[in-house]
Amino acid sequence: MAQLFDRSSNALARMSLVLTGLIVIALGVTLDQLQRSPWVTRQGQRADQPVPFSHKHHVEGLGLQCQYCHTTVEKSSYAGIPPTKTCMNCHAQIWTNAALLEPVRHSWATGESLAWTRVHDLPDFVYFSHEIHVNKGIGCATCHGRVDQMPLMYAQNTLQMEWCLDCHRNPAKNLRPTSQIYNMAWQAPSRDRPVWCAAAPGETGVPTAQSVRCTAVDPAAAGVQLASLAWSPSAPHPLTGADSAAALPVALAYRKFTSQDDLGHFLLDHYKIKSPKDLTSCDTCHR
Amino acid sequence: MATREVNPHQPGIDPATGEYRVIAPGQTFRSVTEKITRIVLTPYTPLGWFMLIAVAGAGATMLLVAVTWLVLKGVGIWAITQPVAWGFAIINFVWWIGIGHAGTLISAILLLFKQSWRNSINRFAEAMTIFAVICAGMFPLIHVGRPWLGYWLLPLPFTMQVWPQFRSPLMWDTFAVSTYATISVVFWYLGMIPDFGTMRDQARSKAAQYFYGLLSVGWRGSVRHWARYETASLLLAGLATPLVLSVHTVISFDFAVAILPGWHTTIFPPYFVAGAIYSGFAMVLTLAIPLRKFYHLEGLVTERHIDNCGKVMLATGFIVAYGYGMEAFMAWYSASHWESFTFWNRAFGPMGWSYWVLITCNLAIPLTTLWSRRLRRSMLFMFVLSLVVNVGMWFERFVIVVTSLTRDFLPSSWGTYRATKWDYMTYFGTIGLFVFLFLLFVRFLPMIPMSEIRTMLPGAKIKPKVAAEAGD
Amino acid sequence: MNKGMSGHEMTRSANGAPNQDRETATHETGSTAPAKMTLAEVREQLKAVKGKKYWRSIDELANTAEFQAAVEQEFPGAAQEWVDPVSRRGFLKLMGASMALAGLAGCTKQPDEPIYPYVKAPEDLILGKPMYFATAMPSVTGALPLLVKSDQFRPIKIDGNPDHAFNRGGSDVYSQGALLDLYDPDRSKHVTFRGERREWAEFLDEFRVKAASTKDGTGLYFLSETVTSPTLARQWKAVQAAWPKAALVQYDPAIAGTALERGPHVQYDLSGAEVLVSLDADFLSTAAFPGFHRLVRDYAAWRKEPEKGLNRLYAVESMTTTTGMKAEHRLGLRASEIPAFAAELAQALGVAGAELPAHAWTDAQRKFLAALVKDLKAHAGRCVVIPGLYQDASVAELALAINSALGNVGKTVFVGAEALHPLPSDQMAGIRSLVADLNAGKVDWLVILNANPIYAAPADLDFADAFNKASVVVHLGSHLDETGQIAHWHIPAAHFLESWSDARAYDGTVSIVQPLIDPLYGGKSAHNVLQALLDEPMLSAYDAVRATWRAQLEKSGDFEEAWRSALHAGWIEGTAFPKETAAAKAAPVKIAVPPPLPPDSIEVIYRPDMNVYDGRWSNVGWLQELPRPITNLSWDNAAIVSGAMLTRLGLDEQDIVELSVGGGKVKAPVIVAPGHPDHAVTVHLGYGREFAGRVGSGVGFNAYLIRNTWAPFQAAGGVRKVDGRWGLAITKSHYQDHRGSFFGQQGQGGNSLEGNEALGERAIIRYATLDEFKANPEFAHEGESRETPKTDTTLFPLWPYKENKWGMSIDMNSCVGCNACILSCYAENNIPVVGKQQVRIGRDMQWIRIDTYYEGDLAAPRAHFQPMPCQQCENAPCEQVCPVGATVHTPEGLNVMVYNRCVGTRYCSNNCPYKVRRFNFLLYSDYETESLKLMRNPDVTVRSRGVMEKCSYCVQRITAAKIEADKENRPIRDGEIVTACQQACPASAITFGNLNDKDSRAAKLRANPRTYQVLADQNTRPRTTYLAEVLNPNPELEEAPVEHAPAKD
Amino acid sequence: MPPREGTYGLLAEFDTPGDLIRAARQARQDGWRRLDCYTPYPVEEAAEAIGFHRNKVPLLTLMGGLLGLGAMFLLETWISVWAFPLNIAGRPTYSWPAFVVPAYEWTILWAGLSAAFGMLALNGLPSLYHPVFNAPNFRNGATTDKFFLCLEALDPKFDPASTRSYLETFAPVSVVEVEY
Repeated sequence: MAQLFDRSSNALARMSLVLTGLIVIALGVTLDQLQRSPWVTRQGQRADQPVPFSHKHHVEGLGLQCQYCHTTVEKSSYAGIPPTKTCMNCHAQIWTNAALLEPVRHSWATGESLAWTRVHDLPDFVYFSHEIHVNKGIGCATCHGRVDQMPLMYAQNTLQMEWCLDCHRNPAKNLRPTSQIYNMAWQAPSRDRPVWCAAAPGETGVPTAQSVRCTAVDPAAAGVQLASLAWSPSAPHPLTGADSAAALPVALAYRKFTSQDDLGHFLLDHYKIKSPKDLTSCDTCHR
Repeated sequence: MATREVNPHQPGIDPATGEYRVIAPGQTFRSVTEKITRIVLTPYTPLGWFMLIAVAGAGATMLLVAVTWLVLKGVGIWAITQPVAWGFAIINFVWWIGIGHAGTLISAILLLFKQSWRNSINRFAEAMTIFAVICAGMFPLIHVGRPWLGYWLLPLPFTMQVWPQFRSPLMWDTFAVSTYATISVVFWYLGMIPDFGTMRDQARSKAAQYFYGLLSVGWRGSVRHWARYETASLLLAGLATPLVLSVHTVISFDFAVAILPGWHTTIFPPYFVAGAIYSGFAMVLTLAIPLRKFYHLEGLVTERHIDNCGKVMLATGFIVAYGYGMEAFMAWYSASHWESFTFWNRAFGPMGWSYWVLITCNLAIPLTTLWSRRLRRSMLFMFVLSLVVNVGMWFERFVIVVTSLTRDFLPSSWGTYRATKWDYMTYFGTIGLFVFLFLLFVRFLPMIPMSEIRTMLPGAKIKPKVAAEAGD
Repeated sequence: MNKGMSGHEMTRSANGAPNQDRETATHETGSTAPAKMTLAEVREQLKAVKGKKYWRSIDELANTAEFQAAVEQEFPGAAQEWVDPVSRRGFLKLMGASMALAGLAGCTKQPDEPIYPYVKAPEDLILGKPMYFATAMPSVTGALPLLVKSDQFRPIKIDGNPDHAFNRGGSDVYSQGALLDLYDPDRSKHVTFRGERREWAEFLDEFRVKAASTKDGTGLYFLSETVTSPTLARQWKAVQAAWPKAALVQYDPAIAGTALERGPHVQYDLSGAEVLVSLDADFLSTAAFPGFHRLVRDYAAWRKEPEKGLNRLYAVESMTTTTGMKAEHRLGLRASEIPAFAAELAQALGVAGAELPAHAWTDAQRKFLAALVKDLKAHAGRCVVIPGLYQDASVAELALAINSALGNVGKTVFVGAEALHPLPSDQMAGIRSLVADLNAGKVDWLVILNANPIYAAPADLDFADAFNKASVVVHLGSHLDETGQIAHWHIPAAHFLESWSDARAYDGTVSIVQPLIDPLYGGKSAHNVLQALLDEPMLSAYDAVRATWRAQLEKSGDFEEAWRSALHAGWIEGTAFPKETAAAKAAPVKIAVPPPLPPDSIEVIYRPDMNVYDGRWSNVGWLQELPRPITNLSWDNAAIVSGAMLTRLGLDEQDIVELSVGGGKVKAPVIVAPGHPDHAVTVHLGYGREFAGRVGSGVGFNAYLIRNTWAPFQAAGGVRKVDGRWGLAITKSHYQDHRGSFFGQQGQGGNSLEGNEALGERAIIRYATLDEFKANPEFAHEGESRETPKTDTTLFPLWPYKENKWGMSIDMNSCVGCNACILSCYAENNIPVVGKQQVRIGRDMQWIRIDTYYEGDLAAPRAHFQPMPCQQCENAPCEQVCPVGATVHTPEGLNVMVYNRCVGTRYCSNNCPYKVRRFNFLLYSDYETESLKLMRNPDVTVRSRGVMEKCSYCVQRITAAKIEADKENRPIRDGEIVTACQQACPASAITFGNLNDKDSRAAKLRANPRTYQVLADQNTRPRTTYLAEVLNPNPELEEAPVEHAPAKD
Repeated sequence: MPPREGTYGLLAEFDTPGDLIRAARQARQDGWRRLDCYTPYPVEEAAEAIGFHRNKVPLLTLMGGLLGLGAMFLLETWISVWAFPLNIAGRPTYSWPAFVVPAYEWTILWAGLSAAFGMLALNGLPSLYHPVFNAPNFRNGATTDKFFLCLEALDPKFDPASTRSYLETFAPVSVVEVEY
């Protein structure tokens, strides 16, 4: 009856204990990372589409309005994917025989739908409404990113619940004037780029989307010369109806904002954004 | 132990010490060691063992089938329905956990009370605990509608950022049962380390030596180690005691916290714990009596042990009886219609029969017979009785879970419950699994703690003369 | 509500909307698709692959032409619906389910999801916003004006037209069920000749050639369901003119032999009636009674404010009905005794002409009669006597005589000159002569329009035999039913939501029936068939209908404009029957009153079923699963007897008996209806279908087999016990054994344990008589276990509900237990049908149920109906016990169930004192049937297996309203949110609203002294509260006055 | 630890616990400090004899328990009050009575684990290899029925020859030298 194990076994035994611990920890970390990884969320992935449609070209290049294609974004929960006809409006005249556009022409000819791959895909038990977001000061770019910089469409954000909650718990940090919803380049106000906002008179009667007027030009100084705001969309403003600048009554009491935080809280009040308690209530998104 | 008033010439008394003899005379360190190690280390496995494990294995396979089908089809294959949304699964869960309790009680509480007789039976009692907890722990997982989401009961940082709801007794269960399982396993293994050392040194085959050698983590019996070991064991015992009491208390909360008449009652915690120990000791007997016969351990597991178990059952049985009595009393005394109707329905409603089964099996038979020492020492009787009590305790849970649910607040929603074959397959399947694991245990692990038996042997007595010399 | 778009524009819209020329087109896409592939095959393909591959393959597949074709074939014109979340959701959940089976669902990533945008989008379509269209549901008892919710041109919810004077938005189980009937996957899909596919055009040719060959139409017979459409009638008259010898027979088993088939057309105005007498008239339970919706509304109006007076209803009836159970005083008589009773009543009221058949009335019956007479006399001109539709003609005559004698005619009773239906006829005589002609070989071509004579014709005619004697039989029907199976030609019939037509409500108002979707299976309507014989055979139903009403509409100026507004409003102005009292002539000299059957002989009573009517709704799962009032029986019909009879026959419930009438025999399970007359058996028609479809085939027994022309509604018959038991699905006291023994000691004061408990200390049902109520308006809160705990008696701080605080009030006094709410909930919330076996063991999924409690002697009980949705408790016991927080409270106090968070412990259900939670024990939702996906409400998640579900106060409607209000920067208006159950309720017994808004109707009702909370003593603080009943019994009939409630002292 | 060379110590084997204890006491009285006893079951007297009185296991257990208690209670509070506060059945978000139970269970869990693993750690286990196993008679006895006293070479008083004769004075069954 002599020694059963070799000298080294002690070191081995203890090392293996430590190792097991490490492996367990490593596993945990990996899974935690995996559930957020693009492999799961498809964040940033460019799905292959029947037509390599470039938002960059159409938005930045040609200056198309978001709503030219996504027509129901203000009216419905569903922003709307343009019917083939929308494409053909132009492409019946230009690029009429570009190979790239063959599927579009085919669809137009046969009446078969184009089969796009959904880029922003929420689970089916989540009920998201575009209309209420754009009517209450959440810009397209906030969720979809700089679409005007995307040659091919991809999801800027994870669209996971934690991401939704992040904003629903503190909407102020993402609010912007409704006149800037479609402005891809909108940046939060700062010292050198302040924003002046005023609440429309007679708060209640006015639709939420029009309850605040904003401008980047000091109203006091500019007076009537407000006509075209530096970054206001050229097309007449979709939400406030007429050209927002022209519609500015000089009488309004403007406040100057130099930080997103101030502006956010100002808008929070005037757009009557619900409290985080309401916004994170389960029935907000699930039924 | 009342040792003083017994006369030293009475049989069963060790004349040397004047104490009850818990193990038969004539045992030495080596004889004990060999007797116990041989069961495991012998290359020859008794045929009976093979036959038994074949049967048990079949049972376990049946369980596997039932659970697979359950996951494929959904819990609808069981009899659960509206309004009886909990059925066999929860009954079995409570029943198994209850059985587990005796093991912890024997190993922990009796250790604290310095009941040395426990030493012979605590090892396989603990094993019983662990296997019972395995069977029990399975049910909360498989009984949910979407078992594959069971991990949502753990507070982990998912991307949903939603968390468990800690007001729910089911969350309490999650922690109580997982803690109970962990601590039981640790305690069990800790207890076996020195014996693994013995096995390592008794084993002839290299494989066995390495196997037990690893398990023994190099135990060499240094008295320093022994000292820390003893402290740790005592501490674990001290922790396991409040734990075991809390676990069944928490499980009783599953019912007591609900507002359902027949569940919503404050007596449940004590009465569940008592019931648990009651059924647990019954199961200990169900296992011990055949075991000692089969492996000729009469010398180590003596009539005395069986007798004591009988006494514990008598005591806990009466606590349970008090529980039943109290329910009846409160039904009348509370003057609450809910209470009185529920109790009436329990005894005389459509499912009344189950109530009378439990009264017969838990009170009528045991509490009348266990008084007699002769019966307590009759192996056959105790074996049968243990089975009877196990049945009775199962029906206690049946009455609580099912009968209460069949008729609650709104008469329009009254219903009934009829178990399906899948319910039975799952239930008997777990029994199969339990026996299967237990048979593996007796074959490969020392079922009686040698180091603890040794302390009770005459050889362990340090001669007074030695002590005297040590004095100066 | 956006009703802006008129049907005329619809006809131009590219997709979904009805458009006669597209019908054929879409139909072809179905047949000419490349390498066709059925969905079964698709599923086969999918079975092969697993895991992520599974996801990918489904989408690859989804893009293939074959798949498109398969989908198209299942529902032409729907291929572009793909962007719709539901159809997608359907697929995903199917996948989800399979993943679940693979045990992976927890951690799978979503599949790539394709979007199929329109090629040309209809201008008026806003995806994600529903549209509402006014139309009407034709019915033999008068059409029901509807307002149908349409999502992407798919009708997804049917409700009454709230602006229509006749029903004011109320609906009923049939109209709600009609939605599922539209999407029924078992509807016939192709024109066939001797079982082979044909085209509609081929039929037209053959039909016209045949007709031409007959010159004058000899041998050309039409067998139609009752013609309710004026246009169809006009078309028939034209056909008649062109083919004088052609014959039309109308046959509707449910009304053949009733006053309804040929008038006189009597209307009752209950708003002026303080005393109501029903002579076997079940006018409160289903739309099977003409004018149901209006009658219920007026009846219920009386019950809402007892302090302002209460009407009193006497019911003399055979089969126990909700009418009888709502009645202050009910007298259960065998059907054959009721004419005699009517005669007695008439005589006692001094109406001449009725000769009295000898009958030994019991003292109780005499007492009842006396009190009734006294009460009627006291309320002359302010009372009404309503005869049963299925009673002997004499009852109607006597009732009319009584009414005129009491001077009710012109006040509460109106007798129209013209009949309800455009082509009145004696249907029994009609079908008899048809069979005669068939047997005489006179019938060459028999064209059956939406009728199913093989199944439903009277047994004594042996129609099946005669049927074979016609050389060619054409069958137009929605299903390949018993008749369709053996007809030569079968033509799929269009659903009323698929084709143009017109119809008259019971008050005569004409509604244009405008379709909401292209025929899913290229169905044709009777209009198309008759038109085929006329000069412009291809003239569409749309044009035919317009032609019919052109004259009428041009009266009010520009036709197109009038037409539009008619479509928009849902009715044509000024078409209601004039309320002149033409028939107020003196009662006929002699009224022949048939004598009652001898007391010891057994009487068999036939009634159309409350759920499937005459069998036409057999394949509508919702209706099959719906527990009937009184018996709580779902999925079957039964031989309904009294408890005494059950004991006398030595039977237990669900035992099988053999019923025999004339030569016919049929085996039926027996059950007890409390209060059912002794020595009588009630059987419901419409069951025992052989070819109804996957749902309705082989359910129940066929009572037509023992129904004869000479006694269509009651007959002497025999009952004999035979061996065997018949598993019935009874939803209260779930499959409780020996339920019969509860009824066993009827007549000897046997009563229902459930009833006693509910009315006793549990105080679930609280009511008082009018006197008691006047004495103590607070009766609902006083006395043992009736106190409501103070809100501030609590250990923890109250949770504040600042902005909106939703609550519901249910008026038990006006609820008539008609089940409309349940069906509406089915449609709104995508509730699955679980099937008979699951219902039998208590797993029905209805989110709202109507609890019925019987009070007193079960031989002559009083019932209390209590609709029971989720009570939305503020201290919800269910929430506290959920380990994952899947059911929580919203800041507005809704108790919401988050399906996707639920792991399915079912603890919440155990801890719910109201047992209103429903669990998906198995995979109940149908993820595979394509047509059902089109039906689903896209705003409600389809629940997978292992998930708990329950009423959410229609949270999807609340959210929608909140978003609207939010955009418009205003608070939500009272009445802006209407829950599905509330919307359907013909008695408007349900009120939903914001309890924080003191002016809301809900808040006002909550303040009403009669308002109480069920199980208030549990301190669950329900948001749903009930208005206690107040009854108005006749003191003379009050047996020893019972203390319903403590008197104020 | 670096493998040492040479003698580990001298191992005296006894038949009864009594003899062992006597020898151990004596050795300690004679100033031996690096010594150890090996017994097949706990012999407290022997431990005391070589001057081993108290150990740190209880302290570890206490700390573990407190850690568990704090960890769980804080976790629960954070989750229900801050992380995602929800209205559950109208109860306050900070429902401390409900939080007690899991916290209690974790107290026991962590305490128990600390006790068990603390004991092993303090005992320097696992140590599958140990010099004493080199003694030919050790493994057959120390875990069965023999009692050993080991005087270790690290003790300054140690000298192979004299120590052996010193041990002989206790009349052991045998004295063997144990190699590293």
